Amino acid sequence: MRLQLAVGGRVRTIEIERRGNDFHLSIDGQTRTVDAASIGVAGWSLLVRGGNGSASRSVEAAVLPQKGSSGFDVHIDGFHIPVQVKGGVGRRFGDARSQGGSSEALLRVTAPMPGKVVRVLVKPGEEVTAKQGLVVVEAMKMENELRAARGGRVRDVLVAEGQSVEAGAALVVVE
Amino acid sequence: MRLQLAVGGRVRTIEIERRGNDFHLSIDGQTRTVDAASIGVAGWSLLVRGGNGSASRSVEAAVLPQKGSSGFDVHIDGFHIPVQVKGGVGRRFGDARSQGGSSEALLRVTAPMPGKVVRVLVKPGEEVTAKQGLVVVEAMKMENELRAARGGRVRDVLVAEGQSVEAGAALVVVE
Amino acid sequence: MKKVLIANRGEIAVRIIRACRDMGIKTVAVYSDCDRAALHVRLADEAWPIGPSAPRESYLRIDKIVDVARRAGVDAVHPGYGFLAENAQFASACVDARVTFIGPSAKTISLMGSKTAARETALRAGVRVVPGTEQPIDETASEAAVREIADRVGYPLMLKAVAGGGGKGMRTVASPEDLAGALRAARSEALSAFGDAAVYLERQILAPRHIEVQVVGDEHGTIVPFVERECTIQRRHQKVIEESPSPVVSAGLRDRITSAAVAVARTVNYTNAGTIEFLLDERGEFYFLEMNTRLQVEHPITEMVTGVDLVTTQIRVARGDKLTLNAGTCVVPRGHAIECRIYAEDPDNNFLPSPGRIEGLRVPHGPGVRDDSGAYEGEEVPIFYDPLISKLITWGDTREHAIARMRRALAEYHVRGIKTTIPFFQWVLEDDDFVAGRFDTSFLDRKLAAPNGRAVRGPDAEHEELAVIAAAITEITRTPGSAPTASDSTRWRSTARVEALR
Amino acid sequence: MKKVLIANRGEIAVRIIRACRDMGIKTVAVYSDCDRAALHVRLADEAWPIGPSAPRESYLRIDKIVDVARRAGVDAVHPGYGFLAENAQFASACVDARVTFIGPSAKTISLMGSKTAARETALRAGVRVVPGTEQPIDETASEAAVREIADRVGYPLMLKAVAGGGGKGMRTVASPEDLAGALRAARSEALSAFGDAAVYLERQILAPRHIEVQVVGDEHGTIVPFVERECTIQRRHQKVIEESPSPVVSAGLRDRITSAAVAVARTVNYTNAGTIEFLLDERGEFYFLEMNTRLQVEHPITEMVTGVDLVTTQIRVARGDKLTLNAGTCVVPRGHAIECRIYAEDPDNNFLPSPGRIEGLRVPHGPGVRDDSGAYEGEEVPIFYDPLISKLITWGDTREHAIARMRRALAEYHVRGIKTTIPFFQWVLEDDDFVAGRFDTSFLDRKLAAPNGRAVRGPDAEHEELAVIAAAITEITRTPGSAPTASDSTRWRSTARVEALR
Repeated sequence: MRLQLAVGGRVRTIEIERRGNDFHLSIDGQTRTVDAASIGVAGWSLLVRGGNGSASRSVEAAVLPQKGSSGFDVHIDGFHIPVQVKGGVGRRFGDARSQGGSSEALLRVTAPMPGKVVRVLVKPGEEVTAKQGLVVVEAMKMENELRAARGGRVRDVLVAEGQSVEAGAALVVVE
Repeated sequence: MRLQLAVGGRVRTIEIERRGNDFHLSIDGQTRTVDAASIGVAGWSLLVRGGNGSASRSVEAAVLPQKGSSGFDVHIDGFHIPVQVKGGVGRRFGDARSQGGSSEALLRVTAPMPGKVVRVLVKPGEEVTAKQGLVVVEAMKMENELRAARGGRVRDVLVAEGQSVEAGAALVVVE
Repeated sequence: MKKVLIANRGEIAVRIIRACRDMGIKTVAVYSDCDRAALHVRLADEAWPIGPSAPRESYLRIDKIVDVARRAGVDAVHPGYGFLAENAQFASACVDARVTFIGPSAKTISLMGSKTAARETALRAGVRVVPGTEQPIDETASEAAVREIADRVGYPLMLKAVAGGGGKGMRTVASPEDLAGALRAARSEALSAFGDAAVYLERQILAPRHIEVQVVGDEHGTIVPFVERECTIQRRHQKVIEESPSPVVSAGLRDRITSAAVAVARTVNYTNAGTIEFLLDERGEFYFLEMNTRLQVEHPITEMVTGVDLVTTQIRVARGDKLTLNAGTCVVPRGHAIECRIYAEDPDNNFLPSPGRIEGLRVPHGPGVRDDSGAYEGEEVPIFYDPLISKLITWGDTREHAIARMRRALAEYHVRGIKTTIPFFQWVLEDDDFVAGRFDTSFLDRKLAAPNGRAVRGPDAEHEELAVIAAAITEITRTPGSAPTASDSTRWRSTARVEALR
Repeated sequence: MKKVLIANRGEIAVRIIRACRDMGIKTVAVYSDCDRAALHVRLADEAWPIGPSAPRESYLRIDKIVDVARRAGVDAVHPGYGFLAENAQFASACVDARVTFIGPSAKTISLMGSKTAARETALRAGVRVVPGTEQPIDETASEAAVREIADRVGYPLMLKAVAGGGGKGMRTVASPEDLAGALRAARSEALSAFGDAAVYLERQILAPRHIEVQVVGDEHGTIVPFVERECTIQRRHQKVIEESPSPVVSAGLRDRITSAAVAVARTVNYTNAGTIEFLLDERGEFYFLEMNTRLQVEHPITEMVTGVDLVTTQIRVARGDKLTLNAGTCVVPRGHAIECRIYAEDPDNNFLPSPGRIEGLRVPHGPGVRDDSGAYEGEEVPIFYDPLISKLITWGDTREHAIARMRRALAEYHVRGIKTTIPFFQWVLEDDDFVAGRFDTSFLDRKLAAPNGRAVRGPDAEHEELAVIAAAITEITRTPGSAPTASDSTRWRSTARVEALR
């Protein structure tokens, strides 16, 4: 089977075939043999051969589906690494961690968690620079300043101070 | 709803009704109100009111279905307490822990785990007393002597020394 | 003392329940709506509901908690930390209900709860304080008036809430032009957090370390100090890594600073557990900062290097026992302990809270590892409270050994479903300056500001390749028509899940 | 030393991996077919298959393991305990492959592996041994010949396998008429367990306690002893509860017994970790029993009361480091530690093995608790190996405190799906004689024989009522038509599970 997966902004072409418990992979031409055992809900114990000699490297990974996307959030060695599946719907190809990506025309800043808006720091029409604070949301007893991922002009402010917001609610749009 | 459950060899009649998160129970006439929250696969966090005053006692229980039976194995406070559901099939009403119960005509001694028969200590026709060793099965590097739950006469010996047995395999029948 | 109510939640409630169990004391938990299935509810002997999830409607409701204490017939109440732990009214209400409050007297809580009164107490005890204002500046003081005071104290300075704690209502003011904004922010935060907008000013000590001394006093006049804790690793004035002993405190300095702590405690006839916080400057001079009149979050590191169980000690003192601790051995550390506060926060995204369901959890174990947690697999981490889900503590015979074990434990720690600060700690523990013990309270904020304020530690090409492999295997094993699982163990698992859903 | 192969499985393999991690050493696991998803495989840096599940085809295969050691390029092999840990051929094969064996020399293993040669060594060191035969009795010796020897040694006596260990091939002979049966049984068990039917006889010490002394020797002539371990609580000659220090060993006796242990170790120029076992009689006299030339199962209790990591110490000594331990402090216990060996056995059913899938697992945590385990939720406990799934260790400042914490930890420990010895330990820890420290090696077998040999601790009426309540709620919530779950948290859970099954 042929798959196209993107990680770290780069698309990788994978040929993958299953023989018993082993998976034979070719990743951009490099071959790997992987013995995969499923652990718990989303976990894998992987024994990876090929690459640096014949060593049988033991790796623990958890592969969680991303919400509203055909991609995965892969946990390895303390990292959360987003992997997009080519042809997946609902999410653009690229870095899933950004608030919307610096390449898009509009930057929508959304609430990452439910909470209460305690301060709105910008007004429509105002110019903002990258990392400038836009809105302060209180959740879990902490005030959290949401910042602009890139510079631009504030097009809309969609919330008011004192308002409660759900996770994912749009707060400010920067163009 | 009315249920008949047996525990410790005694049948209890239970009226149970659900109101929101609370369960109202009457057990042989005694009333209890229980707030039950499901934890994990088979676990419950129970807050039990009634009985000794209005205290809200916190109890953790796991309720696992018994294999081949409509009963449950309930874990509470380190104990494994078998509870039979009246009308359940595949298991007689009574103490599930016994090897067959002293009240039955035939006592079937079965292998509690897979292993190898290393010694057969009795012959058909032989009289045995309660707790006398019948067969020794090796498993997990240990020799395990299976004993008669009650006295009687050996009717059948169904295995030979050196034979491998699966869990549940009948080894000896005492009448 | 036969039965104790724990007026708290989360890991500290679980910690207190364990201490009670060790003493054969029955426990009564209280819980808000969202905490019905919380670990402290499950582990307690009794559990009583006290209202909606918002703290003001449950864990901060003195009336409800005292009512449960009465109805459940408890002998004492342990407040933990946070919530009502430093609330003098709560301590009084317990006493009025003839229930022992496990902590100091309401009078002491009230006195030391005022930062300015506490500074005065330290001065009376002959302990140096950070130069600053001795009087609270209330909300009616004009900006100009504050500016005048600030000029006297000198810049850089700290603006702090009089009723404050935990870094709330606190602002650094580097120069006069920052004063107005910082004053507004500090007053607003202080008002919303403590219901009191009063602030005070302190000179900012340059390159300070935060060193604190645990003390325990009994009702018979004995006050015992413990080896210091180093709590310099802070983010936005919140401690995130603590250790004991401090890598920079000599035996001589330890002697002086623990003696100063005892002097402050003695001035107020302190009973039960409390902590005196100091700032230590580059020349080895230390300044009284404040006193916390409760059990501290980071108390386990003291337990690990002294062998003393501070919570059982609190309970013993509260029931009137004489302290039998050997004052000498409590100030001599045995080995070294470190604590990382594992928060449900996303370190890659400005430490935003990350509440939600814990889909998978593997907790580290083995020699020298202790995990004080209120979390479990399947738990929903609520949005209403402090996002601390666990305190991971390691012990080693040296600081290097404790750090090595912490790295090992962090690598074993898996939390799936929510983001946590575990990768952040892995990053800090690899830092040369941290490992060398070279840091002051600005360490983390500087480190975090340094590269780009984003990912504190990034995956390398090999991690990305492994992620692609894991994703590819997951993708093809979930494709209809292909076998759904890669091993027998998965088939069992799936079967079990299907059965559980019947 | 950069890379170590662990020639073992289960909790001890995990324990050794953790020690390697703490030292920055890479780890190589080996595994049999049924252990593919075992915790030691998951935690190691590399993992290599070595064959079918039966030990003789995998973990006992010297050729396969040495082959992996070569191919993986390891510097050393740690054998753990059991399997090849006391196999001199394995130690030699490692040396031949230019791989360090983390343990004593093959010659020492071989010498002390013979129970009769070990007794001779002790006598040479000036240490008293249990009166008995100095020569092995091989399988050709007639029953009559053995009877003659037995008469000289005197009844009651012990029949023991020369190659023995772990209680296998061991029988008590109370009087002459029991000799024939016991001889047959011991020879047969010895042959099947060790491939050697030779036995020897020892006088049975009356009401003995099993006391052992850990020692570590380096390659520079230093041998350090540690505070004794009390391992008297045994079932069928297998240790089930160990503690350190012993409740009956005075400082004077400790001095004598640790000196005797060092004398034995010095006689064979012992290197690495080893344990000398003694019997202690009612008058305080002790007798050399045997020496175990490996890491002991119960080593964590020594670690808890001395702060020394024995596994990292083994690795340091194996790479040639000089011991830097303070010999004085290693024999002075700090507090008290207890270990319970949690087995997958059914204590209500004659301790029959209970392999199977662990459906649910909650491990205890908190102050003074350590769990050394190879188990995890979802794991299938295999039928091929020793059924030890975890060692639960608690520490307290006194024996009472350690016992209280063990009770608390056992109550928190939930293992669903298989039977374990947890309820058995809860029963023992409530026993007055145990709590008072009044016991000898026959303690458990007598206690277990006493009531009816069945349930060691039974549920009372209240437990049964709660069981009925839990079962009734489960029954009605799984009835079609009724809501399947009892609370919101369940609904989240079910939803999550359904999603996971997509």
